[in-house]
Amino acid sequence: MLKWAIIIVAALICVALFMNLWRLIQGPSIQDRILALDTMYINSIALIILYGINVGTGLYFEAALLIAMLGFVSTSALCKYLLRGDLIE
Amino acid sequence: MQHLAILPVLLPLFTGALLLLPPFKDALNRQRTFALLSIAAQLFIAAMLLMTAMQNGTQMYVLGGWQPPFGIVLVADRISTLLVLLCTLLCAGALLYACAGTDKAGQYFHPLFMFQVTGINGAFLTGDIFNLFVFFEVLLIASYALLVHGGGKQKTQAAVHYVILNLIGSSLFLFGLGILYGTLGTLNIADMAVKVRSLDEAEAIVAKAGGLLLLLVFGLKAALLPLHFWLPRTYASASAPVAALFAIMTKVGIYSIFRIHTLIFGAEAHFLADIALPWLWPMAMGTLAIGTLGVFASPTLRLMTANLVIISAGTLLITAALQTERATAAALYYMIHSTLITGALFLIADLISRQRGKAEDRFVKSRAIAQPRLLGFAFIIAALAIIGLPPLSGFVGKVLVMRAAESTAEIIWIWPLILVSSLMVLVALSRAGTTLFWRVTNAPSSEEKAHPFEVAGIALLLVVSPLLVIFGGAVTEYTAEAAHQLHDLTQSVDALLPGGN
Amino acid sequence: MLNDLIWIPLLPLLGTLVPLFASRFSRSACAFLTAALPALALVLVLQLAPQVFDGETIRQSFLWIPEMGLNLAFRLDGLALLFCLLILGIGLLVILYARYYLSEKDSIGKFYAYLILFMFAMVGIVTSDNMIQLWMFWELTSISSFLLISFWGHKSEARKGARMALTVTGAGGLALLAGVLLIGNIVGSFSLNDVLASGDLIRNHASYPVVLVLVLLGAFTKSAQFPFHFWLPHAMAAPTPVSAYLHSATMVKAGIFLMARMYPVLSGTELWFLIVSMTGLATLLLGAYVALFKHDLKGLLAYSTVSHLGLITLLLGMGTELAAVAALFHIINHATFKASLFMAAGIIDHESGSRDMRQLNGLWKYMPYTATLAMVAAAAMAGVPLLNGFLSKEMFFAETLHQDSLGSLSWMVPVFATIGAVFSVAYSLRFIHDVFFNGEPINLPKTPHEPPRYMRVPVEILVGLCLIVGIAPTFFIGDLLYSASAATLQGVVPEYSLAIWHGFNFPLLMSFIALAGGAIVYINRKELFQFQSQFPENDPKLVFEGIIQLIHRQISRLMELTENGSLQRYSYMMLSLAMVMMAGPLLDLNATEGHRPQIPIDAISITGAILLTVGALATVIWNRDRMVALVALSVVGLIVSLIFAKFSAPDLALTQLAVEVVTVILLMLALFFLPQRTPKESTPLRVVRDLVIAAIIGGVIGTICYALMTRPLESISAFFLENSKIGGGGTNVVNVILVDFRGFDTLGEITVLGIAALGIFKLIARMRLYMPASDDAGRPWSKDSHPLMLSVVSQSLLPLALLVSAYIFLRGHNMPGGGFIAGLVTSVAIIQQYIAHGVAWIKSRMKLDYQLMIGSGITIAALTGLGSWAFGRPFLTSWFDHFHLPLVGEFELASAMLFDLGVYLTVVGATMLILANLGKLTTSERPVLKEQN
Amino acid sequence: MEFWLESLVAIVLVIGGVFLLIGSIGLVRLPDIYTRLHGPTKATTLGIAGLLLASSVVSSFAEGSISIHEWLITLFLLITAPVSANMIAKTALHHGLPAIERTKGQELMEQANRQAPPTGMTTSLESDAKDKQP
Amino acid sequence: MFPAKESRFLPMPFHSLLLFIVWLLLNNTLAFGHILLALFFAWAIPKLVSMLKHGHPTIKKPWLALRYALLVMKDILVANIEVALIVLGPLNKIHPSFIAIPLDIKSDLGVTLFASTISLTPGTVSTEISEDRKWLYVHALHMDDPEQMIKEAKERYEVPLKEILGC
Amino acid sequence: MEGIYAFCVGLLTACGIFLALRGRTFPVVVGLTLLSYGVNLFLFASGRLKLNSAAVLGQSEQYSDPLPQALVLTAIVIGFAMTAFVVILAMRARADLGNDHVDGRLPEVPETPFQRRSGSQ
Ligand code: NA
Ligand code: NA
Repeated sequence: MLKWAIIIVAALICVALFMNLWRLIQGPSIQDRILALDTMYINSIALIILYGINVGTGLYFEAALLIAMLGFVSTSALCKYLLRGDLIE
Repeated sequence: MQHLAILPVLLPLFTGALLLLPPFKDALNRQRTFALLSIAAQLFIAAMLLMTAMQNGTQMYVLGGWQPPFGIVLVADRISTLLVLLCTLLCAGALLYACAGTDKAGQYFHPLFMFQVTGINGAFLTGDIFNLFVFFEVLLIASYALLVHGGGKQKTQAAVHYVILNLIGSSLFLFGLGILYGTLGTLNIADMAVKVRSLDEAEAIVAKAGGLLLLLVFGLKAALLPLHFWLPRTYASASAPVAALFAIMTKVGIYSIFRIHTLIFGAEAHFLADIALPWLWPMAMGTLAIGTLGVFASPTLRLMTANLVIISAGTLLITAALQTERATAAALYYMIHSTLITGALFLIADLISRQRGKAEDRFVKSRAIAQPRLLGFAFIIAALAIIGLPPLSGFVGKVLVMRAAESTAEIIWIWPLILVSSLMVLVALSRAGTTLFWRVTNAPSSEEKAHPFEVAGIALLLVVSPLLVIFGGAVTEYTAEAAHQLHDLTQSVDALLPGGN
Repeated sequence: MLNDLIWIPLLPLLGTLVPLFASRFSRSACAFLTAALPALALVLVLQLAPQVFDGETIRQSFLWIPEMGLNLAFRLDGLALLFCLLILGIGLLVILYARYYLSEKDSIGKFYAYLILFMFAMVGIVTSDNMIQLWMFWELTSISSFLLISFWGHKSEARKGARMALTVTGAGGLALLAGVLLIGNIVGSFSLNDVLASGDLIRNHASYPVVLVLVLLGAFTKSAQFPFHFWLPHAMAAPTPVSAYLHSATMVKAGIFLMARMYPVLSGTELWFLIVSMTGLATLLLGAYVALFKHDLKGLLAYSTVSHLGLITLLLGMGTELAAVAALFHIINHATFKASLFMAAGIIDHESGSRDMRQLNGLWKYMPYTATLAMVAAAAMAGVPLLNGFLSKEMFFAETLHQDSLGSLSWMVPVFATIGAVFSVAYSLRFIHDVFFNGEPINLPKTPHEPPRYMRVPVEILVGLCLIVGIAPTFFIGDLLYSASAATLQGVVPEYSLAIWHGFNFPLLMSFIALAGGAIVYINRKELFQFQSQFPENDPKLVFEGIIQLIHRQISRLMELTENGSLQRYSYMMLSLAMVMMAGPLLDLNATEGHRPQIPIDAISITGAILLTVGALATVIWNRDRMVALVALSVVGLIVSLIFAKFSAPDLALTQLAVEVVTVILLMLALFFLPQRTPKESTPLRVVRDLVIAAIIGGVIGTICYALMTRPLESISAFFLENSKIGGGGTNVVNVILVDFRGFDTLGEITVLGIAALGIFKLIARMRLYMPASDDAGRPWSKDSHPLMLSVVSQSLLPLALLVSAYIFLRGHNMPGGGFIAGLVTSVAIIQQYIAHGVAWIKSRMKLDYQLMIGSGITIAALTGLGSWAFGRPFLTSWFDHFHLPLVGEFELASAMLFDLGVYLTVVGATMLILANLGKLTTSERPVLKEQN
Repeated sequence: MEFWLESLVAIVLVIGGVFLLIGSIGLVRLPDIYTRLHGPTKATTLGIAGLLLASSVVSSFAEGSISIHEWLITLFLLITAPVSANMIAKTALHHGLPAIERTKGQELMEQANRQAPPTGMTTSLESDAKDKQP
Repeated sequence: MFPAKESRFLPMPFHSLLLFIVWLLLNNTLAFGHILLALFFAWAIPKLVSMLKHGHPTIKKPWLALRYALLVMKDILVANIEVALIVLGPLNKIHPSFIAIPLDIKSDLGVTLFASTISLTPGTVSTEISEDRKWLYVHALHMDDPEQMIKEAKERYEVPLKEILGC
Repeated sequence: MEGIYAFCVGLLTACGIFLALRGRTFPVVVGLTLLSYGVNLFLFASGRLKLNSAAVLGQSEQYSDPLPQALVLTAIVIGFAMTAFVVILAMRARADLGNDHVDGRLPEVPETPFQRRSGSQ
C-alpha cells in the first residue's frame, strides 16, 4: 500500500518538476523563472522526504531542511538583486 | 626530531596563521621581524632535514599515525628535502627583499607569502597524490593573491589569465585523480606505483588517460610548450619578490612530473610504462625553443627573465624526458641553479627598473642607473650564471645536462638546441645589459637607492651560484645519489609501504 | 708551496682584486701593485722553465666535480710555457703602458682588474690539463674581453663592438664545448693527458668530422679566421692597451693555442688540412688586402693581425711538423712586433689626438724616437731581414713550397702566400710612410710630441726583442721554441735551423718578391684605392647589428602571433591538448562497458537527468542573459546535490547545496558590477569550434566515467569503514576521513579558503567600481532597500539558522554534517541578514573580526594536530574517548571536534570576509559613470 | 505498521503529492505572474506538510519513538513562503509586469510599486482609513 | 517600539523558548543531555545575536496566539483546496484583482505577520506594503467583492493579531 | 543508471568547457562552476555508484566508498574558494580595465559574411 503510494507520489512530483522546468524555460519574465526555481526547491524537498520514507532513513532530513533554508535565501537574494541590484548594500 | 619532516609545512603555516592574529595583525614591523625569524628557522630546519635524509635515509612522516597506503604520508627523501631547502632559500632571499618595502604595497603580504611557502613545501614533501592536489591549490591560491599584490592594471589582467587557466587546470587535475583512483583504488603514490603494475589492459588504457591528464596539469604549472603562454606576462607583472618566489613554481610542476611519471608511470609500469615520454620529448624541446625566442624578443628585463624561466623549464623537461638517473641528477643541479638565479634576476630587474625612472626596465635609452656598480655587478653575475658561462653555476648545469644526453639518440636535437639557446640568451642578455647600464641620457640619475635588505636578498640568492661551482663535487654527488634514490624503485616505492610489498 | 703549478693561474686571480683596492693610491702605485702578482707568477714560470726545457711536463690536479668530468688540473709543458711567458710578459708591459695611456677620467682600478682577470683566463687556458677546465677559461676570456672592449661603455661603438666580439667568440665557445664533450665521450676522460694520447681513437671515430668542425669553430672564431674575422677590427673600440694585449699575445692567440694543443689529436687528416689551411690562406689574403685600405691606424693593425693569424693557421693546417714549428715561431714574433705596433699607435693617438692616417703625416719631426721604434716594429711585420718577422716568414715560405696536399694545384699555396706577403709589405710601408712622412699633419687636435718616458719603455723592450730574436734566434728562444714544438707535436721534433742565412733559395726569393712587390703596390696605391672605392663599404658592425635586429623583429612578430594575449586561445590550446591526451588512449579501448552489475534506471533519475540537462543547456544558451543563466545554474546545482543524496552521499549533498547558494549570491554580487548582458561577439565559426571541442571532451569524460563505473574497484576504503569507529571515534566515515584519516587535506583545504578570503580582500582594496544606477532595462532601482517582510522574517530566522548549524556541527562526526557545512549555514544565515538589513546596519551592531576568525580557525585546527606531539604521536593523531556523567549519560569527546571547530571558524571567517567586504564597497555614493564597454 | 495506519499514511502522502502537483500546475496554467504566485506559495506548502506528516508517522514507527523533527521543515516553509511570494511580487511590480487584462484594481499596481498609499481608491474603506489618520 | 524591559541574561525570551523546543525537535529526543544542550543554546544563541535584534515580540495572549495559529492552519487547508479548484478549473472564469488593505496594526512584526497570514490564506498574496506601513497591497486570485474581503481579513486576522501582540 | 550518470557528467563538462571558452568573464565563471560540478560528479563516481548505502556506520547493510566522497568534499570547498576568488577578480578586472573581456580589451570582430548574417538575425 505504502509502496504504491510512494510510487504514485514520486510520479506526481516528477510531473510537478517537469512543469517547473517548463515554466523556468518558458519564462517569460525572470520572476516566472525565479518562482519556478523556488517551486523546484520545494518539490526537491518533497522528493528527499519521499526518499527518506522509502528507504526508511533519517539521513536526508538535514538535506531537506537545508534546501528549505537555502531555497529561501536564494529566492530572496535573486529578488533583492532585481529590486536593488546591490545585494549587500 | 621525529617531527622534523613536517616542520617545513607546519612552520610556515603557523607563521602565516599567527600573522593574522594579534599582536602581529596590523603591525608591519612586527610582521617583518616574525616572518624573517620564521624563515631563518625554516632554513635551519630545511638544512637539518636534508642532513637527516642524507645520513639516515628517507624520512617518512605518517600523519595521524595512519599507516600508508591508508593515511597521508610525507616523504622526505633526498630529492624532496633538496627542493624544500631550495624553496626556503629562495623565499629567504625574496622575503628579505620584500621587507625593504614591497610588503607595504598591499595587505597580507607576509601571511600570504608564508602560505605560499606552505603550499610549495607541502607539494614537495607529500607522498599522497590527492594531498599533492591540495597543496597545489594552496600554492596556487596564495600565488593568485600575491600576484595582485601592489595592484595595477597589468597585474589584474595577468591574474585573470593565470587564474582562469589554472582553474581549468585544477579541474583537469581532478579528472585525472578521479580516473586514477577509479582504476587503482588508492592515493598513496608508492602504492599507486605498485598497483599500476597489476592493471589489466582495459583498466590500463583508462588509467593512461588519467596519467596523461596529470602530465598536462603538471605541464601547465611547469610551463610546457603549448601551456606556457600564461607565464611571461604573469611573472613579468608580479611584484619583484613575488616573481622571484614564482621562480620555483614551475619547478613544482617539473618535480611532480619527476615524481609521478618516474614512479607511477616509469619503466616498470607494465602497460603504462613511460607513457609520458612521447609527449614530453617534443614539448620539452619546443618549450626550450619558445623560451629562447621569447628571451630574444623580450622588450623588458622582467619579461626576459620570465622567458628565462621558461627556458629553464624546457631544459628540465628535457632531462625529465631522458628518464635516466644521470639526467635526473643533472636536472636537480640545474634546478637549484636556475631557480635561484632567475629569482635573483627578478629582484635585480626591479631595482634597475626603479633606478631608471620612467624607462623602467625597458631596453631603451634612459637616465643613468643610480648605483651602476652594485647593480651592474649583480646583473653580470646573474647573467653569466643564467647564460651558462663559467665560472658560475650555469655552465656546470649545462654541461651536466648535455652530458646526460650524450649517449642517447636525441643528442642531435638536444645539444644544438641547448647550445643555440645559450647563444641567443647570450646575445639577448648582452644587449640588455649594455643598453640598461650604458645607453644613458645626460639626465641626472635618480636618488632611488637600493635598501640594504634588498641588496642582502639579492646577494643571498646570487652567492649560491659560485658556491654551487666551488662545492660542485659535493653537490653533484648529492644530486646523483638523490637521482639514484628516485629511480631505484625498491627505495622509492617498496620501502614506503608496510611489508615492503 | 709556491712550487705548486696552481699558483700560476692563482696569482693573477688574486691579482684581480689588487687594483680594486690599490686604485685609491696614486696611479703609479696602483700600476706597481697590480703588476706585483703577475710578475710573481712570471717568476714562478721562469723558475719552472728549466724543468720544462729538460722535456718534463709538470702536472698537478685536484678533484673538483667528477660528475661532470671537471677536475682542477694544470700542466706546464713547452707550449704552455711559451704562452705563459707571452701572456705574463706582455701583460706586464701593458700594465706599465696603460698607466700612462689612460686618462684621469678613466677608472684605472677597474681597468686593471679587468685586464688581470683576462690575464688569469688566458693563463688558465694555456695551463689547463682538463678539457672542461680549458673550456671554462676559454669562455672566461670571452667575458673578460667583453668587459675590456666595452670599457668605454657610454660609446655606442664600444658597446656594439664588445657585443659582437662576445657573440662571435661566445658562439665559437659553445661549439667548442660540444666538441670538448664529444671528445670526452669518445675518450672517456676529459684529462688532457688522456685526450692527447687518444689521437688515433678520435681520428678514427665516426664523429671525428663533427668534433673537428666544432673545435675548429671555437678556434676560428676566437682567432678571427675568415669568415668570423669581422669582430676583431671592431674590438678596437677598446682602449689601445687592451688592443695591444688582446690582439698580439692573448685573446686571438687562444684559438691558435687551441689548434696547437689539439694538434696531436685532430691534425693529420685530409679534412684537417682542407679546413684549416684553406681557412688560414683565405684569412691571410683577406686580412692583408683589407689592411691596406684602412685609414685608421688601429684598423690597419687589426686587419694585419687577422692576416698574420691566417698565416699561423695556414701553417698549422699544413700538417707537417716543420710547419708547426714555424707556426709557433711566428706566434712569438707576431706577439712582439704587433704589441709594440699597437702601443706605438696608441702613443700616436694619445699625443696627437687622431688615428686617421689621412690626418697624420710627417710625425717624424715631432716624435722621432717613437717613430724609430714603430718603424723597426713595422719592418719586422713586413719581414725585413735581421728582424724576427723575417725568420718565421722565411720558414713559412719554405713550408708552402713543401706541401702537396692540393695535388696538382699545390703551387697555388706559395703563390698566394707571396701575394699575401706583398700586401703585408705594402701596408707596413703605408704605416711608416703615411704616418711619419708624407708631408705635414692635417688638422690634428693636438700638437704631437714624444710621450712620457716610461710610456715608451714597453715599446722599447718589445722592439728590442724583435731585434735580438731576429739577430740571434737560437740563443734567445731556441730552448723555448724546441720545447714548445715538442709539446705541440707530442713526438719527435723535426730538424730545423733558426739561422738567419740559409743561402739563396726560393723562400728568400719570395721574401724579396714580397718586399719589392709591396713597395710597388704601395707606390701605386692611388689606383688601388680608386679601384677599391668602387665597392660599397659595409660596416660589419652595422651588418651584424642589422642581422641581429632583423632576427629580433622577426622573432618578436612570431611571438606576438603566438602569445597574442588571448586567454581564449590559451584555454583552447590547453583543452585541445587535454582532448588529444585523453582521447588517444581511448581509441585502444575495445569495450567501454565493464562487467560490474549496473543500477536499474528509474523515473526519478530520468527526471533528474532531464532537469540537469535542460538546466545546463539553458545556462549555456542563455549565458549572455546573465540572470537567466544564474537561475538555470541554480537548477543544475540543485540537481547535482540531489544526485549526491541519491547515491548515498548525504554530506556531499549538504555541502553542495550550501556552496551552490553562496556561489550564486557571490555571482549576483559580481553581476551588479559587470555588464548585465554579454555582447554577441563570437563568430559562428568560433562557436562551432568551441562546441566541437567541448562536446568531444565532454564525450571523452563521459566515456571514461562510464568505463570506470562499470568496472569493479578494489580500493583502500574498506580500511576506513573498519577503523572509522574504533580508530577515529565516529560513525560518519566521510567526516572521520575529513577530520582524521585525511585531516591533513582538510587543513590544506581550509587554508585555501582562508587564503582566498585574504586574496579577495586584497582585490577589493582600492577597487574603483562603476555602479550602475539602473538595471539592464534602464529601470532605476527600487527605493525599498530593505523590504519589511524580508527584514523581519530574516531576523527571526537567524537564531534558528544558528541553532541548525550548531546541530549540524555537533552531529557531524557521527551523522552527515560537520564543521564545514555548519560554517556555511552560519555564513548563509549572516549573509541573509546582510541582504535583509544592509551592511551599515549590521556593522553598527555586530563587531566580528573575520580576519581574526580565519587566523584563529587555521591556528586551532593546526594546534589540534600539534596536540598529539605531546604524546609522542605524529601530527594530527586523533584522540577520542567516551565519558559517563550522572544524569547526562554517556557522551563522546574527540579532538576531531576541536579540529572541526577550526574548520568552522575558518569557513565563517572566510565567507564573511569575502561577502561583508564586498558589501562595504557599495555603501558609498552611487556615482553614475559612463560604461566604458 | 497496522493496515489502517498505513492506509492513512498512504492517503496523506498521496494528498500531499497531489497538492504539490497542483501547485506546479498552477505555475504552468495560470495566466500572469501575479496569479502564478498563488499556486506554489500555498499548494506546495500544504503538499510538503502532507509528506512530512507521513514521514513523521513512518519514522516514528520505524524508530519506535515519536519523530516530529520533520515539522521543523514545515514551520520553516510556513514562515518563508509568504516572504518569497512577497519578494517576487515586489519585483514583478517593480518591473511593471502586466497583469491579465481582466484584473481589477490594476491602477493600484503603480502605487504599490511606489509604496505610496492608494489614491485612486474610492471605497468607503479607504475613507475609513483616512479618518483614522489624524 | 518595544519598551518592555530587557533582561541581559535572556535578551530574547521568546526566541529562547523557540530554540529550546527546536533543538529537542531537531534531535528527536528528550534525553537529559540534550535538554542541557538545548538550554545552553537557548541561552547562548540569543545572547550572541541580540546585538542584531530589531525589537522583540511580546506575546500578550499566548492562548489567543495558539488559537490564531490553529485558525490560520485551518484557513491554509481551505485556501489550498480553493486554489486547487481554481487552478484545475476553467481559467477564464477567474477574476483576479489588486486591492489595498488599510492597516491598523502598528508594529513591523505585526504587519509582517498579517501580510504573511494573508499570503497563506484563501486566494490572496501580499504584494507590497506602503512606505508608511499603513497599506497592504494584496493580489487576489479570484475576487468578487473586495470590500467584503478586506473587512473579513481585518476582522479575522488583524484584530486577533493586534490583541496577541498588544499593539 | 551508470549510462545516464555518465551522460550527465559529460554534458556538464561539455557545457562548462564551452562557457569557459567565452570571451567575457561572467560566462567564463559560470562555465567554471558548471565544469566543477562535472568534475565533482566524476570524482564521486570514481568510487562507483551505490544506492541506500551512505557511509554512516549502522545506517545500512553495505556502505558506499567514503573516500571519494571525502575527496569531493575537499574539492567542493577548494572549488568554492577558487570560484569566489575568480568572481571578485572579474570585478576587479572590470574596475581596472574598464570592461569585462577576459583579455581586458574589446576584440576586433572581423567583418566576415558569417558575421553579417548572424548580426541580422
Ligand atoms: Na579533506
Ligand atoms: Na566536514
